[in-house]
This record gives sequence, structure tokens and C-alpha cells, in this order.
Amino acid sequence: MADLESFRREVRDFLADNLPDELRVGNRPDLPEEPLRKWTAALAERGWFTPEWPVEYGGGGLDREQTAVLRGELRAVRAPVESPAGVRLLGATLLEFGTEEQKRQHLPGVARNAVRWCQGFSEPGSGSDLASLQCRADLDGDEYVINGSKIWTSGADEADWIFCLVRTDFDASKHRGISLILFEMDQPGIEVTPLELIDGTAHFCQVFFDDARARADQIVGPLHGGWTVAKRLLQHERTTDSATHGDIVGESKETIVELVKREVGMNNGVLADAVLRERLAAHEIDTRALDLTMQRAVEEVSAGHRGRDIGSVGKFRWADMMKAEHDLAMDAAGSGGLGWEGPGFEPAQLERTREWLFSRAHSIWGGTDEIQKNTIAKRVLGLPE
Amino acid sequence: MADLESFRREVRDFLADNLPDELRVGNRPDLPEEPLRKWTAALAERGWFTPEWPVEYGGGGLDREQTAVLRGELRAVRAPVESPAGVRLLGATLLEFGTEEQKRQHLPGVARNAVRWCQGFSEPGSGSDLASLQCRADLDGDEYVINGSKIWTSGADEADWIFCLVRTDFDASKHRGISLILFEMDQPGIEVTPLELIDGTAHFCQVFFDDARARADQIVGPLHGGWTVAKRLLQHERTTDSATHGDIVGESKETIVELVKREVGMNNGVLADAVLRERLAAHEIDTRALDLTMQRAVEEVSAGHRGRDIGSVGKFRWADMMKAEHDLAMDAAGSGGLGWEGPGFEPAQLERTREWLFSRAHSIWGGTDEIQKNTIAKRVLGLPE
Amino acid sequence: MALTLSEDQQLLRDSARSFLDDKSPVSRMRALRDERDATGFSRAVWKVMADLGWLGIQLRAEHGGSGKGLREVAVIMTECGRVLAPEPVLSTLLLGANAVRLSSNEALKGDVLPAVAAGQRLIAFALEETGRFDPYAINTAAVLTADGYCITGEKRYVLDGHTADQIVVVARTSGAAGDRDGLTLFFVDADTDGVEIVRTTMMDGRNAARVGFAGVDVGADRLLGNAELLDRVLDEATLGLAAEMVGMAEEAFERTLEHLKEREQFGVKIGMFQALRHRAAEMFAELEFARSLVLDGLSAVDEDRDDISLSASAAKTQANKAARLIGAEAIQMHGGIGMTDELDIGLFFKRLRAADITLGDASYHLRRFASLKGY
Amino acid sequence: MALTLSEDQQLLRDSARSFLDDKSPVSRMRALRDERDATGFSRAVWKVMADLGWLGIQLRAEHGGSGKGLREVAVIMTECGRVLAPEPVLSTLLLGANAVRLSSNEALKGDVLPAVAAGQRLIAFALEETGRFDPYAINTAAVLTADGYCITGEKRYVLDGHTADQIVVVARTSGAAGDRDGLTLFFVDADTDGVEIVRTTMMDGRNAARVGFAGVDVGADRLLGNAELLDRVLDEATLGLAAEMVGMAEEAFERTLEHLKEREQFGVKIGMFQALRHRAAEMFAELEFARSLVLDGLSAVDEDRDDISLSASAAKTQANKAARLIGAEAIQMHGGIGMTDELDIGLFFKRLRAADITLGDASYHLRRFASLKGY
Repeated sequence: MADLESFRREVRDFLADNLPDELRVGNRPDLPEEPLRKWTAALAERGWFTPEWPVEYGGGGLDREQTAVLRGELRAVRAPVESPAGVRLLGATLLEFGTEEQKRQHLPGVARNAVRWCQGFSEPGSGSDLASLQCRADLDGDEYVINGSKIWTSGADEADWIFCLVRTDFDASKHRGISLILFEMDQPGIEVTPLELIDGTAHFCQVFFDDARARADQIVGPLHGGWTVAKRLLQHERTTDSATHGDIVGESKETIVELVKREVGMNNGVLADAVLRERLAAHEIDTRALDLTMQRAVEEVSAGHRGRDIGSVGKFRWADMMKAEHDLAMDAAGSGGLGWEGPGFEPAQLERTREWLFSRAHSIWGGTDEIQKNTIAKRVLGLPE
Repeated sequence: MADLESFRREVRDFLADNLPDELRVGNRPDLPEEPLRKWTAALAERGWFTPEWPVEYGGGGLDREQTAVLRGELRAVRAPVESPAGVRLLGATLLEFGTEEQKRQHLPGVARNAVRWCQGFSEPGSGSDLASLQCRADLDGDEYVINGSKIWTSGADEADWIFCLVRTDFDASKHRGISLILFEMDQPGIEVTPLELIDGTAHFCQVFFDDARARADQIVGPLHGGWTVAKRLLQHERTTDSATHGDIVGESKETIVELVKREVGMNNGVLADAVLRERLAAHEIDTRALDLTMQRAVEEVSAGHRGRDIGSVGKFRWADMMKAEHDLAMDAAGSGGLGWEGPGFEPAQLERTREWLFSRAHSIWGGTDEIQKNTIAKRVLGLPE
Repeated sequence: MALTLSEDQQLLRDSARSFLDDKSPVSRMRALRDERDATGFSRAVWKVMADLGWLGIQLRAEHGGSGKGLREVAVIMTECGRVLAPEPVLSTLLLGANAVRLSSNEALKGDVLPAVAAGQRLIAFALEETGRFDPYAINTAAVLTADGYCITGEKRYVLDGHTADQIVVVARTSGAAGDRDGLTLFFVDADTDGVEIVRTTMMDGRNAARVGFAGVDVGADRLLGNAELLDRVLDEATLGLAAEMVGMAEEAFERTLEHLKEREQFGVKIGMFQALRHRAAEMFAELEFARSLVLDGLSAVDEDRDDISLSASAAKTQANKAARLIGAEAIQMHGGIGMTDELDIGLFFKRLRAADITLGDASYHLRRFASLKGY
Repeated sequence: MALTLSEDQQLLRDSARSFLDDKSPVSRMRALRDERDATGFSRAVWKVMADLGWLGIQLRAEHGGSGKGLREVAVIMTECGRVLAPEPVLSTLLLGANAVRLSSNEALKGDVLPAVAAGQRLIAFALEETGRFDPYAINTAAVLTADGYCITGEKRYVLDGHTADQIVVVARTSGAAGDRDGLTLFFVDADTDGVEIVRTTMMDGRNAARVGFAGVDVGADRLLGNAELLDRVLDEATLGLAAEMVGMAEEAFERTLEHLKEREQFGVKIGMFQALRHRAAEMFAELEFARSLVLDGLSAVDEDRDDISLSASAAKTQANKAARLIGAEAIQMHGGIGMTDELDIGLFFKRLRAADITLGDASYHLRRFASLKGY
């Protein structure tokens, strides 16, 4: 405990030295560029983007308690901490399945946030049936030739590398012929098209491969054994997405409580609308329950009392919670929530509307609600199939 | 229209002559016996228990408009009109599938409410999978010998006859070996045991057949073709149950609106609890929508614009509605709704508690919610199987 | 009380459907949106609607109409809903012109209604001032002057306000925001001095405006009525909008059913998954309930029953409930592709929610229903 | 904040479970109900619970206890919930005795608590006067007399009131029904003149009473505290009850899962139907959420955090939500047989709903949560 307190002081000193006030506003899209770059570099140098990774791969080498202290302090001062797909998903997967060469080649770049990664899993025809993917990799000497298409690839237009599921054995059953392979995005034969969503933005891209190339030694995990690797990666996605929603929502923004209070007004210290009041309380309790349940799941998984599939509960309830929050915001705002662009609405109102629209994606990406419930029924509850 | 008005006057005259004031309180369990018997006999004599049936089978021979007038007038004066299973289900089925002899033998007794019928469909092992029934009928001369068991048979302890689904062909596929047969309950080889439910009452019985006997000419519809007859009968059940819930609920009792007002209290002309107020309004709107939808379905089915499977919507939404009403009553009553028997609670409170418990059956009997939704998905929406 | 369409009404529906499918598929609304079209709808289509007799369908013959009922307007709105037609049917017909039609200002009727029927006049309805729908929460003031009134205030979410030739404005001649008493409806030319119109772009591609009244003088002959008129106009518009929602929800549901029948996952059509089948059955039930309550509400108006307001609130409550369920499930069941702007289903999702909020969400109508029922 | 049980707590849970499975299966509660047993629970089992150290588990050593926390009481209550044990743990331990334990009346503690720990004293808690839970809606009056107070009023739904040796009664010394100020807790012997107890039979087989106070004199030395004490007692009891509900819901859920795995329809196990599978996943999620909030609330008490009331209301809200869903689905998924009294699942259904209503339904706790959060 004493050590932990001295570590806390170390973090606070670091923050005092490296985090200017203008950045202490949470993850906002409009942060000043140069200070952000400097802060990010300082954080990366300590390995604190990836605090739990070993130092030799660019990590911070911290234990779980220290990591918790670090995260708590960062949150307390509203430090902007981007959490790119590379760190959250690829890192954990490479640590578990990568060769020593792969780790040394890729992890430091991820840890310094110097190399941007994107994920090539879904395909237009595959949807929830991920294993039905058709994107193929044919061996040609010491390289694979990649052909096909990936969809829902966020950040593909800015990524340096992609971790991509491809079919390497065309005769095996659908789950047994898949490999996870890494290759560079900046090469001939790769085309990226942004996908406009119902919220009017392009969070995702579609990527087309026409004889793109990947080195054969960039396959992660066993050849044709990529399905196991991918499933593990998706578990990470489910756990981290639901555990870190606080970061995703963005802390500097008006909270849902503040929003409802402002839109609906107070009456003798009580929200003027009794029905929205109960909905708001129910939403806050749900959020609390989700946070606690994910914390507990982490404790129980670590202690070996549970399998990782419990993350599926977090994923679908997180989606429920996000949708409920945005529905609540919309209902509190009334027609004020129906603006799209231009004059007549506050920028914050327009942003809320678009976030409401985007919130519908939460129960689809990263495994639909239906897939999560299938997983719980089968793996957690042991119902027959 | 003029004819309809003169018919309305005829009904009113009849009511003035035959329905004493003490009976103008709706379907209550505690009505005075002798006046009730007289009233029922008068109604039966006119054929008005079964107003739409042909006169030769003991019906009233009325057309649809006249029937509507009659029902409206009966309802307006809160006339008690028992609606036994015989009238609602067997009657319609015999009219459609019965031989002339069967109609002449059975319908007048049903119409006069003189012969009581029960329904032998479900079996302990069959549940929703009705066609998996095992109760068997073996031909022995001009009689069938019945062996097996039926469950959820309401009124079996008081019934004179049973209409019963039995297996007559043991080699055919499960839907093709079933027949609907009629036989008397008062015979050796039939034993009836009441089934106590969670509400503490025994609405249903289990019936055991040990070499019971039925005449071979009492099969309704084709031999081995009972499944088609049964399905039609269940459609009638779904339509009439959801269309006539007003009668079932009992009109003289405190309505849910009155109950909530009394329990929760009013404040400036508005229910003192804003959340229960919205729930109550939602419930009333649901009830209204259900009534209108069933009326519309009848119009559309008559006009040939729809198949009868629309009744499945009525059945599961009716169950939802009944459960919602009783949940609302419970929530309005608080701990006052938790009594079981004895002192400390009003009789009406105890009755409500038991009705709440019984309300859970509505989404189970007559085809579970799940079966209704399967039917809608397949027959109405045409989803692939 | 007819819960099914008459033969004439079915013919009207069929001809409306075939016209709209042909001349106004969803792609038309999408193109207007993408081009940020200044009008936001097609004046040519509006003219054809007039020629087809739709715009005067519920007006008396002397005003160029064919003397039908609200049900006929609703038949057209349902069909417009199916293709998301952006023409100002709700705003001009059921809000603006209807306020004139239902008023006792005969002079104004003679001037305005024939022009509306001919498709030559667009009328907006300037009511709302707050985010959540609350038709009596009016601060806009109308002060008595020598020859009429002077109106000052700001209105928001005025549907199709940017193209209106004339505006019905709800202002307060006495009392305070929240009072029903003291509300008065005036008829104002959009080009009167002091009227300021700023177009706003709505998420569902509809067109609306903020309309400011900076001391706008209006003659005493431009007075339409009081809160009683307001309530009646809103009831009829609410039912019309609910009918439009039934059309939108029906189309979104049918497109979703098609997707369930076509899309394969894990080697089978996804419509074979029981969880989705059961949810589809729920969607169907909500839609049928909405349809019934809307038809009943339309009958209430056309038969002048005494439960018009009650029926309107019941219908909108249920239309909103169906819209919310079907909108959400339409996206969810389409999966990732349903989240893309490329597919039309997202347009239905947005329009359904916007219509849900417009003229009162479920909570508003539940409370109104409760009040009308005396609790 | 520990969200998992410590090793000691796991041992306690395991030994409680094995004792209760052995000596107190659900059939014991059923037999007591069917026989309309005058006591309604087993004094012999109660004695064993005392011998096992359960009844003094959160009492100090000087009072015959072992000085553990609320979490240990909750572990026992969860296990009692799994077998629907009818013993007066909630009423005597977490309501009656806890009001004494949490008071500053040291003399009374010395007299009462050791006897409770030994299983020799039953104490009821007479609070409610209205149907819907509202702990400040108290009309029962305590009027100052020469040597104490005189209490007049009538209490309902007093859990296990019919067997109580002593009764904690919440009465009003000032103010009007609804006020928090003016509430005072007194400790009254059940055999005092003027105390009238009528046993009531509850639908879940629990035991309760109406307790009348017809001018009951109580000494000034029997005063326990005011509304602050009341709130704290209710918070701890609410958490204990929520823990019991987790046990009941867990058992009902597991029995339902077993049914899904065994029952065949249409030639397959019904647990293979996707609609049921998805609903089972929802039940599981609600149960896990309830478990988390209950564990967190127990930590709040044992660590004396400043959000005890907030956590208690959050936990009860979610326990109620889980109870309602799991109770309803347990019956529905069992089908017809689930409606029969023969099967135990109906007993869980009734007890879950009764517990849901007891000490406040979801609406009550949502409002309390909102107030505590300042909105």
C-alpha cells in the first residue's frame, strides 16, 4: 500500500509536468494539436499507454493495482487518453499468440501510439456469421496474395497496418481454414472507401483487396488456426468496450443527468417530470450495475471462478444502456432533439441527435445482441443446442 | 335499420319481463340460484344463448346485426350470461364439421345450456406440442375403447360430455392419426381429479380413461382427420377469448380505474402518482386497441381479407393485457395486495390477489404466447421455417 | 364505426399508391435531401396532388373540394408515409388550412381554401415554443391595437415554415404560459413586416423553420378562433400524422420482413431464427393495434363522436409505440447494413422517430388521455 | 470494495447451504403452509440457527455475537432465500433487533441482544400503516405522559408480529403523516396492555400481523431513536431482503434452466428454442446485475461509506426488477405445470413478488434514489 501511494505521487508529478490545463477536458475531438502530440509522446515514453505490458515491448510494466492507480489519476484530471484499436485488441492478442519476432516488431509501435492499426474482420456477406468469411490469401513464395473485401473497418483510411482474417485453407470446414494475418495498408492493391452511416458521419470504411500482399511470417497464431485467435480477440473487445464506456462517452460533456435537469426543469428540488425522473434513476442504476458487474467479472475471471464469456453480458447490456441513455436525452429534448445541421439548433443539440443515431450501432458491432445472447445461452447457461 | 330498432324493442321487452333487478349485476359467482335458473331458461327458450345458430338446432336464427343488438342490450343491463365451453367452442365446430345426426343430437342441448361439455385436448406430456398426444382409441365393434389421460380440462368434474382428441391411427405421422370424438363422462373407466393451481383454486382437472367407451358414430369430422378440426376449434377459442374478455372479467366488479383511483388517491383531479397514471392510461389504450383489433379482424375475416390466424395476435395480446391489469392492481395496492385468506384483508383484496395469480395462466392455456407468435410468424408473416 | 376502408376508400388508396410508387419513390426524398434542395419538396408533385383532387378532398364543393372526410386525407397520408413523400400535406392541409376550414371566418375560407385545393397556397402553423410538445405553453403575445392585434414572439419547429405563403399563429391575448384560456389563432401573411423566417434542417429530411414575430400587425378580420379551435386542429392533425406513421411503419416492417426472408447467416435464412420470429410477431401486433386505433379515431372525427380527443391521443400513443419498436427493430434486424445511409431503412427510422416526437410523444398523449378520462 | 465473497464468507455460505438443503428443503415451508401451522416457522430450526451462530453473527461479542458484518447476515439470507426458509431472520434480526443494536440505548441492548443471539427472543417491527410502502406516512401517535409515552394507532403487515415477544414501533411524537421529522422508535413488550395482535396470512406463506396500540404506555427508557435510526434500519433490512431475493431468484432461475434442459416438445429439448434461450440470457443478466448491486450495498454498510441509502435503493430496485422478470418467466417457461400448486416454482413466484413489494417496490426506490441524487 505504501508503494502504491508512492506510485500515485509519481503519477501526479508526471501529470503536473506533462499535462497542460487546456488538455484537462477529457477526450474531445477539438483538442489543440501540438500540446496533444507532446502529451501523447510523454505518456508513450513512460509506456503508460499500455501500462500492463512488459517494459521490453514498450509497456509500463505495471501490476494491476498500479494500473488502477494510473487510470484513476488520469481520469481524475480528465486527461485525454485515446484508446486506439491497436492497443485494445491487437496488443492483447499479440501478447498471447504472437511469436517473439512479431511482438518485438509490432508492440513498441503500438505502445508508442506511433503505428495505427485497423481491424479487418467483417465482410459484406458475413455479418454475424463471421466464420463464413470469403476474403482469401493464397501462398506465393514467402508471401500471401490477398483478395476480397472487408467492411466496418474503422480508421482504415488512416491506418498503417491491418490485422485481417483471411481464408488460407479452402477445403477445410468454415472454422478451420481461417488465419489472422498482418500487413501494411500503404501498398498497391488496397482501396479504402468510407461508409456513410445514418448519423451522417463515416466512422467505418470498406476495404477492397486486389492482389494485396502480406509476408507469410506475419500470420499470428497457427496457420489455419485464426478462428481461435479471433474469438479471443472478440472477447477482449467485449470486455474492454463495456468496461471502458466512461472513456468512450467522453467525460467533459454534459452528463445525461445535467441534460435532463436542464431540459425538463426542477420543481421543489425534484425533476419536474415524474416519469422521466424514474427513467433517469433507472438508467443511473443500470449504469452502476453494469460497472460493478464488469468489475466483478474481471475479479472472478482472474480468480478462475468464471469463463470469459461473461463479457457477453456486459456487451449487450452496455448496448442497452447506451441506447437507453440516448433515447432518454431525445425524449427530454422533444423537438429540440430533431435537428440535423445549420441554424436553429445549438451545436450540442445537433451532436446529441447524431450520437443518438450512432448509438443504434452498439447492439450490432462487435457481435450483435443476438450473438451475445446465443453465447450466454450456450457457454454460460449450458443450454442444449 | 327500422327492423333492427324493432328487434331492439323486442329484446328490451324480453328483458323487462324476464330479468329481475337482482340479476342485473353482471357475471358474479354469488347470484341467487332460482332467479338465475329461470332467467337462463327464458334466454335458452328464445335460442338467445346461441343467437346466430339456426333455429332448428335450438339457436336464435339472428343475423350479425341482430346479434350485435342483442349482445349490446344484454351488456347494457349487466345481464349475467354464462358462456360455457360448449357454446363457444364445440357449437361452432359441430356446425362446421358435424353430421346432421350429430348436430340434431347435441346442438339443442348446448343451446339450452342443458348439457355441460368439457374439452379433452392437452395431456401431461404434450403441452404446446398438442399433436404429440398419446391418449388412444381402439375400435371394438361399433365402439371405441379410450385409454390415457387429459389435463387442463376445466369443468370435467361437472361435465356430462367431453369432446376429446384421441389417437386412432397409430402408424400414421403424428398429425395424421388423430380424431375428435364425443362421449359421456358418466361411465365406468373415467376418473376426474381436480388440479390445485397457484391461486389456491382448482379451475382445471386431470381426467383418466381406463377402458372408457365412445360410440364410433360420435367422431366429428373425418376419421384420423381430427387435427384439422382441432386447429379450427382453437382458432375459435383464440378469437372468442380475446373478443369476449369483457364478459369474463365480470362487469359488476370494481374496474381497474376505480381501483387505482381508490388505492392511490387523486390530487387536483389527477391521480396522485404520475407513473401509475401513465401505466393506467397505457393499459386502457391497450384494451381499447385490442377490442378494436378483434372487431376489425372479425370484419376482415368475414370479408375474406384475412385468414383466421390473426386470432393469434388477439390471444397473446389479451394475455399481456390481463397480466398488465393485474400487475397494475397489485402495484397500486402495495402490501394490501399480498393477503391470502383470513382476517386483516378485505374480501375484495383477497380476490384480486388470487386473480393476479391466476392471470399468469392466460399466456399458457389455449396455446402459449410462444405458440401464438410461432403461428403469426409462419402463417401471417410468411417467415421461412 | 367502420374499421375497414370502404370500396371508394380502397380505390383511393390503390390509386394513391400507384401514383406515389411511380412518381415518388423513396429515392426522390433522398435526392432532395442530398441536394439540400431549397424548397425541400417538389412543387410539381404538389401540383399533381392538387390535380388528383387530394388537396381539396375534405373541403366543401364551394371551396373547390370534394367534401370527403378526414379518413380520405388519412388514406393519402398513409400512402405518403410509405414512400416518405416530403410534400407539406400535414402542415398545409391538416394544420394551416384546417385551422381556417374549422374556423367560423367565412370570408377567409372563401379566399384561402380554393387556393389550397388548387395547390397554389402553402400555409404553415406556428405553435411550438418549447422543446417538449406543450401546446398551451405559449408566450407569444397578441396585444390589442386600434385595428387589430400586434404579435410578438418566437416560434420553433414550424413545419414547412420556410415555404409558407401564410401562417396560422397561436398567440396569447391573456393569461400566462400554460393556460388554455387566452390562446387565440391568427392568420398572417408570411411577407408581413416583422415576420422573420429561418429555415431549419431536421434529421428526418423534413423542412421546418424558426419564425419570429417582431411586432407584427394583423387585422381583426384575420382572427380564427381560440383554444377550442386549436384543440380540434391538433386532434385532426394528430390523427393524420398517426395515419402517416402507420404507412411508414408498415413499409419499414415489410422491408424488414423481406430482409428476414432473404438474408442468410450460418447457412439459413435469418427469418428462421425463433428469437427474430417472435420479435416480428410483436412488431406486427403493435402495428395492427396502431392501425385499429387510427381507423377508430378517424371515424370519431368523421362521425363527429364525442370522444375525438380521446381517440386521437390513444391513436398517437399507439402509433408512437409501434414506431419506436418497429424503427428500432428494423435497424437491428438489418444489422450493420441497416446502419448505413445507403439503405433506405435508416430514413424510415429517422422519420418514424421525428413523427413520434412531433405533436406529442407517448408520455404527452398518455397524460392527455388520463385527463380526458378524469384521472 | 469487495465484489466477491472472502474465503470465510464462502465457507459460511457453503455450510449454510448444506445445513438448509439437509434440514430445510422447500418442502418444509410447504408443509408449514399446508398445515396452517400456528407458529408458521420452526422454533427448533430457529434454535439450531442460534447454535450455528447465525443469529448473533453481526452482534458484538459482549452481546453474545461474533462481530461480523451485514455481509455475513446477507450470505445467510441468500441461502435462506434459496430454500424459502420461513424463519424470522428479516423481522427479528434485521428489523427488530437491528433497531436496538443501532440505537444508543445501551441498557436495552444488554437486555435484548444476547437473548436474540441465543434464539430466545423474537422481535417484530411495526411500521407500515398504508398499502404502498411509505415509511414516513405514520399516523400512530406517541403522546408524552408522566413517565413516558402513550401510543395509539394501528399497524399493518407487521412481519412475524404474531409470534413476537417484543415489538419496535414507529410512532409520531410531532408533525403530520408524511413528515420525516417527529418520528420516534419505541420498544414495547408484546404482552403490554392495549397491544392487540391479529395474525394475517400472506400469499407467499409468510406470517404477518395487524398490531393495534390502544393507548399503550411505554417508559421513557424504551425509546430507541428517531427517523435517522429508522432510515438506517430500513437500509440494512432492504439490503438483507435484496440478498434473500437474489437467493430466491437464483434458485428459481436454476430450476427453470433445468426444466429447459429436460422438457421436450416437438421432439427437442425446449432449451433449444432460440426465443427461450435469449430470454434466459436476459434473466441471467438481470440476476447478475442484482447480485453486483447487492454486494456493493453490503460493502457500503460494512465499510460505512456515505452512499449506504443510495446503494440500498439501487440494490432493491434491481432485485425487484430481476424478481419480476425471473418470477414471470419461471412460470411461463414451465408452462401449465408451473401454474399448479404441486410444483415448487409457484412458491418462488409468490415469494419473489411479495419480497418485491415489501420495504418498497421499484417505483419507491427509484424515487428515493433520484432524491438522494438531487433530482
